[in-house]
Amino acid sequence: KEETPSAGSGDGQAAQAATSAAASAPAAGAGCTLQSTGTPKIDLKDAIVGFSQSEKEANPFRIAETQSIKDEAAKLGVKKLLTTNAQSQLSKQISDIQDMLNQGAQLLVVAPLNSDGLQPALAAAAAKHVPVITIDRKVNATACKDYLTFIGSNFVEQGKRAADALIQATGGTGKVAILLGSSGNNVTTDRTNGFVEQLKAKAPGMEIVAQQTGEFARDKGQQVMEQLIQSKPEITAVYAENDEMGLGAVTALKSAGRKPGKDVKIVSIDGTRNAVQALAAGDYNGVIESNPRFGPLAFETLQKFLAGESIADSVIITDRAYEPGNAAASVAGAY
Amino acid sequence: MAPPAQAAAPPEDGAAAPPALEAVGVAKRFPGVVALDDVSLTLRPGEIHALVGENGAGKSTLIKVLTGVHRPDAGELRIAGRPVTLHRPFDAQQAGVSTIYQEVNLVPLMSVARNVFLGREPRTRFGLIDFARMHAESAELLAGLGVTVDPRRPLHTLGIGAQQMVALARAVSVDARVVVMDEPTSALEPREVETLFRVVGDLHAQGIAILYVSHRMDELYRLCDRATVLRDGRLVHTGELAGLDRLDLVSMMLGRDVAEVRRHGVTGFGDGHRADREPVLTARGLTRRHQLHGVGLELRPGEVLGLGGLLGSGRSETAKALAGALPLDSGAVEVAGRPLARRSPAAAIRAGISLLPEDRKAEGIVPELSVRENIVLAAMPRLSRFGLVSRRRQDRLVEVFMKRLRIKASSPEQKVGELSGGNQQKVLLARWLCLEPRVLLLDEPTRGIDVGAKAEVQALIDELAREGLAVLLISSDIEELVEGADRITVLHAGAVAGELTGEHVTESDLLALLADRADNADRADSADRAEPAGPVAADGPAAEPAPEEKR
Amino acid sequence: MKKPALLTPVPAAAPAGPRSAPAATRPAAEGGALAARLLGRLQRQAVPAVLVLLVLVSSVLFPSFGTLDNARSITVQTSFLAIVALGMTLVILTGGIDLSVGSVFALGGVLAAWASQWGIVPALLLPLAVCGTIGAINGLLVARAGMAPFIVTLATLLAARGLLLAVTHEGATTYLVPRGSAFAELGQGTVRGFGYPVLIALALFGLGGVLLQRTPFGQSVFAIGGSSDAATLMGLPVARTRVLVYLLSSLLAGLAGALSAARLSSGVTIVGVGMELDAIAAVVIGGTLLTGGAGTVGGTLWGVLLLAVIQNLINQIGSLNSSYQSVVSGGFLIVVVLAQRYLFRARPTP
Amino acid sequence: MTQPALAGRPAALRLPDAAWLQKYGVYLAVAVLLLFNALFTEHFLTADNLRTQLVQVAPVVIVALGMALVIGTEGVDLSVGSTMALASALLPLYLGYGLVPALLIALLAGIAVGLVNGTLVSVVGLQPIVATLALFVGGRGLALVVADGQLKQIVNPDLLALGSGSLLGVPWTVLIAGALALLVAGLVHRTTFGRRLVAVGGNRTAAGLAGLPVRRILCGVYVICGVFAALAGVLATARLTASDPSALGTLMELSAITAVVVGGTPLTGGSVRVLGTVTGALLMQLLRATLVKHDLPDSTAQIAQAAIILAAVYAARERRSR
Ligand SMILES: Nc1ncnc2c1ncn2[C@@H]1O[C@H](COP(=O)(O)OP(=O)(O)OP(=O)(O)O)[C@@H](O)[C@H]1O
Ligand SMILES: Nc1ncnc2c1ncn2[C@@H]1O[C@H](COP(=O)(O)OP(=O)(O)OP(=O)(O)O)[C@@H](O)[C@H]1O
Ligand SMILES: [Mg+2]
Ligand SMILES: [Mg+2]
Repeated sequence: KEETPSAGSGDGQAAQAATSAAASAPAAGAGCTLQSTGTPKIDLKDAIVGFSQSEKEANPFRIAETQSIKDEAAKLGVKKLLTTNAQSQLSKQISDIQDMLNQGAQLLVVAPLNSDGLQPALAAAAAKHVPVITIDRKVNATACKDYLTFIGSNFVEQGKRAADALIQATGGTGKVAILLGSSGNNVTTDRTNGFVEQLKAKAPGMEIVAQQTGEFARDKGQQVMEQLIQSKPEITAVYAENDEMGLGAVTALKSAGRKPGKDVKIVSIDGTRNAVQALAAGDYNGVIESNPRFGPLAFETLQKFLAGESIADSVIITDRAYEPGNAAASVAGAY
Repeated sequence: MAPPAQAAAPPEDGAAAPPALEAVGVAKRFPGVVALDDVSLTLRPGEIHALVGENGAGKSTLIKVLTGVHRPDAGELRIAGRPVTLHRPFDAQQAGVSTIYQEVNLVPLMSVARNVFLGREPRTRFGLIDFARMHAESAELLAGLGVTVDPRRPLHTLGIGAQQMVALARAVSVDARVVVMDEPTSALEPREVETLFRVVGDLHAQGIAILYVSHRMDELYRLCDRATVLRDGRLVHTGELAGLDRLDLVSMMLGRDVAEVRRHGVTGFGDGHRADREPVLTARGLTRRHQLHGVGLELRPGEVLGLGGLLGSGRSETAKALAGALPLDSGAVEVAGRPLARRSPAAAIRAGISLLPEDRKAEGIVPELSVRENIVLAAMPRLSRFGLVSRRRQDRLVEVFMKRLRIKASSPEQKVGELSGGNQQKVLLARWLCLEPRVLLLDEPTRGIDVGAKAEVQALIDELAREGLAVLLISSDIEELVEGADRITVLHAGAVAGELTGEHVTESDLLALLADRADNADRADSADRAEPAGPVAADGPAAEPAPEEKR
Repeated sequence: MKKPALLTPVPAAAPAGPRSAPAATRPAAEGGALAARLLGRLQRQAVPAVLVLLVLVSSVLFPSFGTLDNARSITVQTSFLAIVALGMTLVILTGGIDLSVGSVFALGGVLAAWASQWGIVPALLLPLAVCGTIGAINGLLVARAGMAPFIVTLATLLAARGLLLAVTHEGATTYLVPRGSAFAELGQGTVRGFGYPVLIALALFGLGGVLLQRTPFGQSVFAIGGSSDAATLMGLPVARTRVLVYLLSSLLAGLAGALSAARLSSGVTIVGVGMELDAIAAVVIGGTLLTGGAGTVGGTLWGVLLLAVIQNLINQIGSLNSSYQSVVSGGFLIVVVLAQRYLFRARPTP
Repeated sequence: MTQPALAGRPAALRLPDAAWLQKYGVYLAVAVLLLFNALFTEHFLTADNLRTQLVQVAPVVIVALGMALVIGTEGVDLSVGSTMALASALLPLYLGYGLVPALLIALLAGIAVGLVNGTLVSVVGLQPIVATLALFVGGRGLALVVADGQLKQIVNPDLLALGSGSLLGVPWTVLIAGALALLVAGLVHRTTFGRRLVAVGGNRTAAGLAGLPVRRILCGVYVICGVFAALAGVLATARLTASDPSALGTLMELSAITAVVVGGTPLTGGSVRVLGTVTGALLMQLLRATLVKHDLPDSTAQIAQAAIILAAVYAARERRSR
């Protein structure tokens, strides 16, 4: 049932069979310890933990992410979990983190809105010797010094795996449209770069004929796809940088009388239940998971750190890949 | 008072001096209207020149061309003999032309002092505005004009008359060699009119040329040396005023022959009305903090009740209170014996009370809407069925009133904002008349209306009263008030100061009562508007100008 | 009461100066003079009063609210919005609106971060030059071509965002500010724990207050907003003032962006989205009429703080679901403006 | 009208000059854009494509119509996007009872939002932008609370038919938008309510003194705007085949205001141009479509969009006759 990452996604990842808390500590680096951050030794059960979410819990990924942190905190009996939500505003995320520090947070889990720009918040945490784990997205800063470690996926890798899936579905030929995420966003950039690179390397027969932003939203994805169907009827494959846009494209194709999954192959990233269902129904050709269940891994890492163990500078979480073959069986496991 | 425009250009000697301001063959056309057509005007240094014509004749347009607001389509402007092109009003002001435009053009939300000094504020050593000096100077300037208001007060809290005085203060406190005044007196009381005349006299003495627009013939003959007459945008006459007969002037303005003009009297009013019936409107104890103190009055069907008082005496407030447009602290209004339960203009209108407000720009017209829509605005429910407007019924009504009031517009679809001031006033009058009210409250109904139409409006008021309408008339034109009213209730400082009835409804009685009141007030407290020492109230047109304390 | 209260005088609201009207003197005469005067003063200053009330109440409710640390973090976070809102105040006072500030803010940050490799001077000059150009375009199109400010600045909102994307290769590149550089210090340094941006914002507000209240330029701004026809007829430099106002707004937004880049150590591409609405809200909550002609920069400062405190409070409440957070902050907003309206003496509607 | 003596001189002949351009500039811009696409965009002049454009623009048109009325009273309604989301979030909860009850509930939500806005503006006397900001922020939160933050797939066939069905080849959404445009045009020009609304926008004081029920009118206008937004939310949901309260209607307030203003209705109130509003929305739609179809990168697309908006509005700008 579980997937091992496909061939191209090697570096540092070791597939594990456990459901979500699959983790691997790469052997690289000296690692980070209590001494190196100057964090006092505390028990997780007596600690105030702060969690800064970046976007509203209004999409499956964020809902699952927050829930997983909350669940794990409850499970472990953490004394107090503060949660904030930056509502997609960087400045708010910085003040959120500072607010939590002012409220006495001793450990922080942060889902950064952006890879750059959290510097002031990280500095404030470092000044108080509060370790910060960033999840889902890596920040451009020095692990161990500015933050403790990063737990998450590799977005470039996700893009590459999506390319692989699409190549497999199309047989390596055809005209591709990319539904980009929001402009200026690191995720968009990485998922695009990974995809484009891989396509160039592996399938020179595939041509990218359109790259338009659908802003990670279903209705925008649908609208852009509707336009593209009219102006570029020759499109045979769609790569959507998240499931929502992909599902929007499915609707657009259907209402234009095309058969998504057959006339036009669709691959997207995220692994939400709706997309996996579409895959199972044959409207889709592949979904690369972006695993949101960080809770267990994050707290496990914190516990190890507080116990004095050395922590590596990044912990890669395993992303599954859903294929038409395994989709029907995996729907229940998707978030 | 602060000597206005001390440093004005020295009077150039004699007839040799070039005209202060000159327009040659000026034309100006608006979509659908030729507002000016080959008009020339020469303003000699030191003269007071009257610009006359009926509503919509093009007076204000000419003034706006002369002061850089409008660019003429043809023709040339010369200031002090030199041809000029004015791109903005600023250019005209730089060239020494200072203007009071017809509608008060000040900034309502800013303080009185700031309005007076906008654009030329006194500065401190550090180049910052010196508010202390500004307040002191503007207070002094205004006191010199007989207006004692706190210069920090936002302008919009003043009545329209007081605002006009602020505009005057502004205009005369700059160094100018030409001062243009477009109907400066239309909103003023006799007392303020006297003040204005005194100021005009001062300016005249300093050799400053004045272009003066007014529909009040007396004023023109009292003040002006020469006159230019416009009709339908064309020049009809320019010449000395002294030799010109009044009837001739009016006939030139209206384009009708003298005989026809003569048939109209001084005013359009007839003699007293029968008013023996029960009052249709009774007001008791109207009170509102700082504005009204227990005003009570009665209005009978078929009579015209005048409301007299000085500027700021609370007449407009009384009218608004009657029409439900002013929240009251206490007091009651009854219409035909039944108390008005809800106080709102809508309720009052339903009870048959119509108010023509005083400030037509702020409270009257909806400038972007057409003449037709402005006229039917209040009567809309009556002209529509199931919420759908009936264009046909509207048009019929509008046609009647445009004819009856001689509203000059390119079509009923013209925007009201584009009409001349007097015609806007007529549109508003039409709006209220077409409601067929039982009680008509008229606050300055003939403000800015030309001689011809004024008589017609007055005749109309007369006729309406005869038909059984109760009319409350507020007018700063004392002659109009006395001629028109059967009875006059005089207000002072927001309270009833007395009533004139029967043969006492005369100019002298009214002025005597006002003067008496003003004197009493001076001796009494009144922190807000203690007048400067000395009798300030003018005792009528023939009286001496009020003494000036600061000379 | 001699001081001409620099930041809070006159709009339609309440004259801050003494009023000779009996209204002002009466309550004083009725005993409890001082208390009554204070109350009267407070009543006329609705926004600060609401803010003070809110701060007092929440200091009691949340122990971690009323701390110096919290004050420091709130102020430094708000300083950027405050600077942007200052420019917005000027624009709104003329009866205009500037929707482009959010994009210009982001663009300013990116340009500053890029130029910071050559030192602090280019890092400040480049964004100011580019943003100034955008502001000048806004101003010229509004003032000279007579186009609606809403549309003009909406277009430049798009254009600035597009420019930003072009500069960052569709957002793929994030320029970093060299660590420890003088420019980074400008955003990160502190005086007694209060960041430089706070001091800069305060200084700018001081200057803005003087500019608005004590210079002819400021008078023109009010006059144009109050009645642009009247301002023209009075011979004020209407077009020039308009251009300047938009120019200043963009310059301030660009400066705020640069400072924010210095603080964030990088030219982040995703900032500033929706910032224009926050700025407008702060200005309007601060008592400035959206139609122009009345308002103060001091009010804007209070407005910005009020918004920040509301947000901080929501965080203090702790584990609110993000959806409820929006509901609560919307509710808060209504409560605050209603309090402003009914508990405190409302401005007379002009 | 016959009043030869008074009516000035014969009007100067009106040529298609500056004033003409000002009045008809938007239409001209749409025509130019259509022409450009017909010439340079592949597969543009096909029935399918034109239908796509109309379908996409329909919700914007509906919201913009309501917005135009609000703007006509010198107001603005920022909460329209959130109202759409709220309506969308409510739908799946009540679709079990059938389309009509669910639709009614959604529209009721629109009325409720409108009432709150209207009350804050007319009775409390807040500035519209602040009054509607509260629901702009809170409304979407409410929608997410209602929907539990979840996007829900729509399966009700009636609702789906509303989104994808058509009559004589014209999609229902387009028909509805068109009908509403006619309705609003009639409302503005032919009813007392419409004429009074414009008067309130033109001079509120004067309207009050003329006895117009200013508060009721203002309230009514915001209610209409709320209902329209809710309806647009329903239609957008039907077309998306999902209720997506987090994304549906984001930035709709800006799109709607832009359509209204580009269409020539001044933000200062006192006039409402219905056809202009529809055309304004179409212009923005065509513009977006053109940029997507030519696959411009986002940076270039945004700059191009800015330039074209400015050019169109510059041509149609109000020139003051001096
Ligand atoms: N901005 C404008 N647009 C269109 N027409 C205008 C405009 N301004 C004035 N007019 C027209 O020009 C004509 C002259 O108007 P003007 O204001 O000069 O009259 P006036 O002599 O000042 O009248 P009044 O005594 O009533 O003030 C009128 O027919 C008026 O409708
Ligand atoms: N000469 C003045 N001195 C002091 N205050 C004045 C003066 N004129 C007007 N005001 C102020 O302006 C306010 C309104 O004036 P306004 O002229 O509208 O009053 P009013 O009673 O309507 O006058 P009017 O009798 O001319 O209609 C008054 O309440 C008063 O405080
Ligand atoms: Mg005139
Ligand atoms: Mg009056």
